[in-house]
Amino acid sequence: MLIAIEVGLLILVPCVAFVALWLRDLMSAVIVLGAYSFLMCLVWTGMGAVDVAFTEAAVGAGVSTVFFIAVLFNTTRNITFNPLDVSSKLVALVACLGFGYVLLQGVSDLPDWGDPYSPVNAGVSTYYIENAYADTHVPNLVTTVLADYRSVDTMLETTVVLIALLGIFMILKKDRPAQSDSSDTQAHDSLIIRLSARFIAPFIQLFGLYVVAHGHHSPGGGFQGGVILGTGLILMAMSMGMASAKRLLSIPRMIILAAVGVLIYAGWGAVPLVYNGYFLDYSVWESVFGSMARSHSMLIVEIGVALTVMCGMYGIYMSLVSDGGMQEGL
Amino acid sequence: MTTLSYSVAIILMTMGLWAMLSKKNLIKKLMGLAIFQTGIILFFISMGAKEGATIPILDHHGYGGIYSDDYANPLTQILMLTAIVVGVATLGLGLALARKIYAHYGSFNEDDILANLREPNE
Amino acid sequence: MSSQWAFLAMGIPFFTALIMGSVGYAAPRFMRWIGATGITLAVFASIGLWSTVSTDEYVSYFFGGWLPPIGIALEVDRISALMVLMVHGVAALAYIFSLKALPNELPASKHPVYYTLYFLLISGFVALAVTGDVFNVYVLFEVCALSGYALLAMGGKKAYVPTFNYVLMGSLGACFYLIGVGYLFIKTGTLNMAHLADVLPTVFFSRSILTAFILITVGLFVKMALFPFHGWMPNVYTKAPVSTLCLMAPLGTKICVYVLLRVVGYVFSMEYMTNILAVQPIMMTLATLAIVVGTLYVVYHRHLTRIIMFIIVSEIGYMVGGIFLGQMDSVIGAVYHIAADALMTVTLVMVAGVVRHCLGGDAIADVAMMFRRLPTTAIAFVIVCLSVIGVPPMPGFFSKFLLIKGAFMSGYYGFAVALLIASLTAVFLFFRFFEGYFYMKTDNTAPSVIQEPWAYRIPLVVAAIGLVGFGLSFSYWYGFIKLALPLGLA
Amino acid sequence: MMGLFLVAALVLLAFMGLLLYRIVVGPTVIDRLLAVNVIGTKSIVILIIMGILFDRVAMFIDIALAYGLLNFIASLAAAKYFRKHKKIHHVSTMPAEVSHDH
Repeated sequence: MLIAIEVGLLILVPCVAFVALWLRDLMSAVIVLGAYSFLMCLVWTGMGAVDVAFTEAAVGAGVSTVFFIAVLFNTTRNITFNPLDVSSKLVALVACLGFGYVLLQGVSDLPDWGDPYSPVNAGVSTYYIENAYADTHVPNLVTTVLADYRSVDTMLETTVVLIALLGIFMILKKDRPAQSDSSDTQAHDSLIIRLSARFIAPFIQLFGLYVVAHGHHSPGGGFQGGVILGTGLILMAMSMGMASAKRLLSIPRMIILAAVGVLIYAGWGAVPLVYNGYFLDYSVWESVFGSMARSHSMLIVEIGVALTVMCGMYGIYMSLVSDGGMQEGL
Repeated sequence: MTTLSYSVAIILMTMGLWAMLSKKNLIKKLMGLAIFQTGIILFFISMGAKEGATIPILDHHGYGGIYSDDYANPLTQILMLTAIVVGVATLGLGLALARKIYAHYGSFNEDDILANLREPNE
Repeated sequence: MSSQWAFLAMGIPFFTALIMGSVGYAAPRFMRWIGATGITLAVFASIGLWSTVSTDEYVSYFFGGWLPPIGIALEVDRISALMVLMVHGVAALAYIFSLKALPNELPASKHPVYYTLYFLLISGFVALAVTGDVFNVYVLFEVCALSGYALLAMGGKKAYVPTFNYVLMGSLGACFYLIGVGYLFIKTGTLNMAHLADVLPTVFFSRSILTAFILITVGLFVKMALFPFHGWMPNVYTKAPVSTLCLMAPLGTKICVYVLLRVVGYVFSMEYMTNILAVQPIMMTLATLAIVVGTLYVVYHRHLTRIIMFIIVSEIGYMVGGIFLGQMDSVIGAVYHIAADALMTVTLVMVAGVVRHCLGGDAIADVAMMFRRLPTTAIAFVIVCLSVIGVPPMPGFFSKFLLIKGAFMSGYYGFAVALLIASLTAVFLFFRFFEGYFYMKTDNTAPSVIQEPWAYRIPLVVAAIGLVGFGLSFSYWYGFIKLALPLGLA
Repeated sequence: MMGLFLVAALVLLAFMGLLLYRIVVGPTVIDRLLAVNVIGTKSIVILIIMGILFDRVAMFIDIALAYGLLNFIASLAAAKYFRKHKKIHHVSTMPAEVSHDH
């Protein structure tokens, strides 16, 4: 029944992507890219990938749009368009045709869409679906595979967020801090925005905490919750102005917290090494937590992930919007 | 549906590649990268879909057995969660670099930047 | 305890980085000591891993205690142990070098962040060499790439545009690899390398596998800067700070060559490549072209850093050629050359860095001046040049010998000729530097000898001794590598 | 009953197609912003309908909430952008007429 909706969405999605790339005004293109992300989430939801849709909604439609706008804020949104330039287009055309041809060649052999007995669906994933609850007592299969079976992938992925935060900070940071602490440009901001943001931000934070904590039983978890927590901070920074946001959480403090987040994850995983167990083997906690050892361990590593992602998103936003100077911004 | 979902994924990837290679504007290139990555994600998610299956969150705790046909494939979803997060991290770094390039050359346009780049040295 | 070495080799730099990130701002004075401790322990771990595989041949490590294909495993054979040893050895030299080089290039306020990324990069390189999961390879590519982007962008104003291009090209390479993994995954349902190698022969004749092969190899070629895809590399590396370059230039591309060997040799199997696909002629053409083009650029350029970059381009051609020749000797030669070339490149880059910092430039005239004013550096430079040329007791000789032998055995004479030409060019290049020394107009102000700081001198001396030692112990390494080669080699 | 929800979702999809017209033509960027916001709102409804069709609505409420919140953030960022850069109409695309916004 869902297939009818899926087909409609799949036809709509490339059109929106095309429009986003075609528009010659960067601001419009960025906004349309946000719509593209929303539609993409629906496609994935229809295919049963709720956690992915959740992450994409938080990351793709929310945070990356804000990142784009943050960069455009201090630069330009104009595109210089040169219709006479053909040579680079020709190279791109050849590359794209070759690439598309190779991919299409491969498609002819693939198993049917939605076939439960295709190698992907009948392979390793069968073990996860049938045994994950017995192994870990967590009903959300995505969380179990994410934080237990393939835990080291998740740890490295969290590290990627930390690396991005550090890298962006290092790239944008000015060698000398700006001399004048310019007056708070948001002081005469609209009262409605300030009040409504101040009203809504605590709810966003609460919701983020809920998403982190409830990731075992519903879509969500460290990443999604972390992004939502980060979004709450971004909202506060937008409404209160850069100076107060800086006072609230400065970038060095963000970096320390983000590193601590990964350290929580890796440190919890390193405890088994003391007992000569494998890294990230949560079963050593069985003497403390009993059969819930894996479940509780997952919650702890998810908290680490959430901390890093929250600081990562907020720190990246702050660096981008203020051009590293932390003086003024959106 | 098989053809449609895989071909949409391939169209999106090719579109992203086209933008990354042929667009002159740095921000547009990054948007192309984002679209390329969503194409890949769609490709992976389509391969893990199961007709008539529900979302991979158990609604009962094993009474009457858990059958893998009833739930969508969780493994492809985890892989793509990773890919999304990596994607946004790359996007952030790319934007930071674009911001710095704008600060030094006053343009997002590749031609202008190259023209500027050649003048002072060599 | 023995099985933990596999994890510790990647875990120690990882934890070092995290500790640096957490305390770096509070106590910047302790940074260099934390780093020194971390790198020392890491070198010990890699030596421990090496001695373990010397006796056991093979170490597996299961993250979370889950056996593959359910969980992610590290699989260390002798070749990957050699790679780990190489990464930590080079990283230790580069770290000592950076202690003096970095303050010249970056303000002190950025050092804590810089070193955090530095150690994350090291741990990413190590993990790439030992991981046994094809998707994990993608994540590690991104860990290495993102920290690499940030470290390379520290070269200042000129570094931003090349680094931006590198961001696009690097992501493109990683995406290609990921799509290839997707095609593999859809036909086999597994991500573990050993399991894939078991399952793949049943679907060898599928078009999807061919697509996967093309995409994965192209993605890896972009990452390793093989000839038609090398465009991003020389620009971004020449603009980068020397302390980054010491880590990135020797390891960044070499590790990708090793991943190529793992994916092509162990996952797809040599049989698929040579008999079923018969892609050997194409790959050999690419490798030969890479050597020729790299050599041409080497002759053309007149700055040491840029020359090193194009030496790397041609050396990548050696290794890829060696892998795709499919002869036992040629693959041993390629693996041996990966390690030898990492050592050579780090020495060359350090020499270029010393010359840049002490004499203020790295044009040929400055390098020639080095022979008068920086004797220690000059000796190291002579030793490494002998190795690049391929003079007998040096490692460069043995690897080239094996590669040429392999080329003759499988009938790719063009490749052998390209190798010889590259050697001759290296001789020519070397004499160009020496010429500058002998025919330099000696002014009446006799140039005084400069004492290099200890942080420059120690790694240079160690690297030079290491090169000679690595060459002299060739027969040991030959036997060591031979036992871990993929099946199906003639 | 399920059929009704399905039809509702399809009608919403068709309306999204109509909004695409506004996005393509939309003379000013504000038109596009509005169209995108409407698409976002419709997405939330379709998401809940999908939950009903999956028979697991409880699981989809969280995602719908996140959608709503994040849509708000992006719109707020855009609004703040236009507070500084007043120009709504996008006109010049020729190289000669490039003007930097500040």
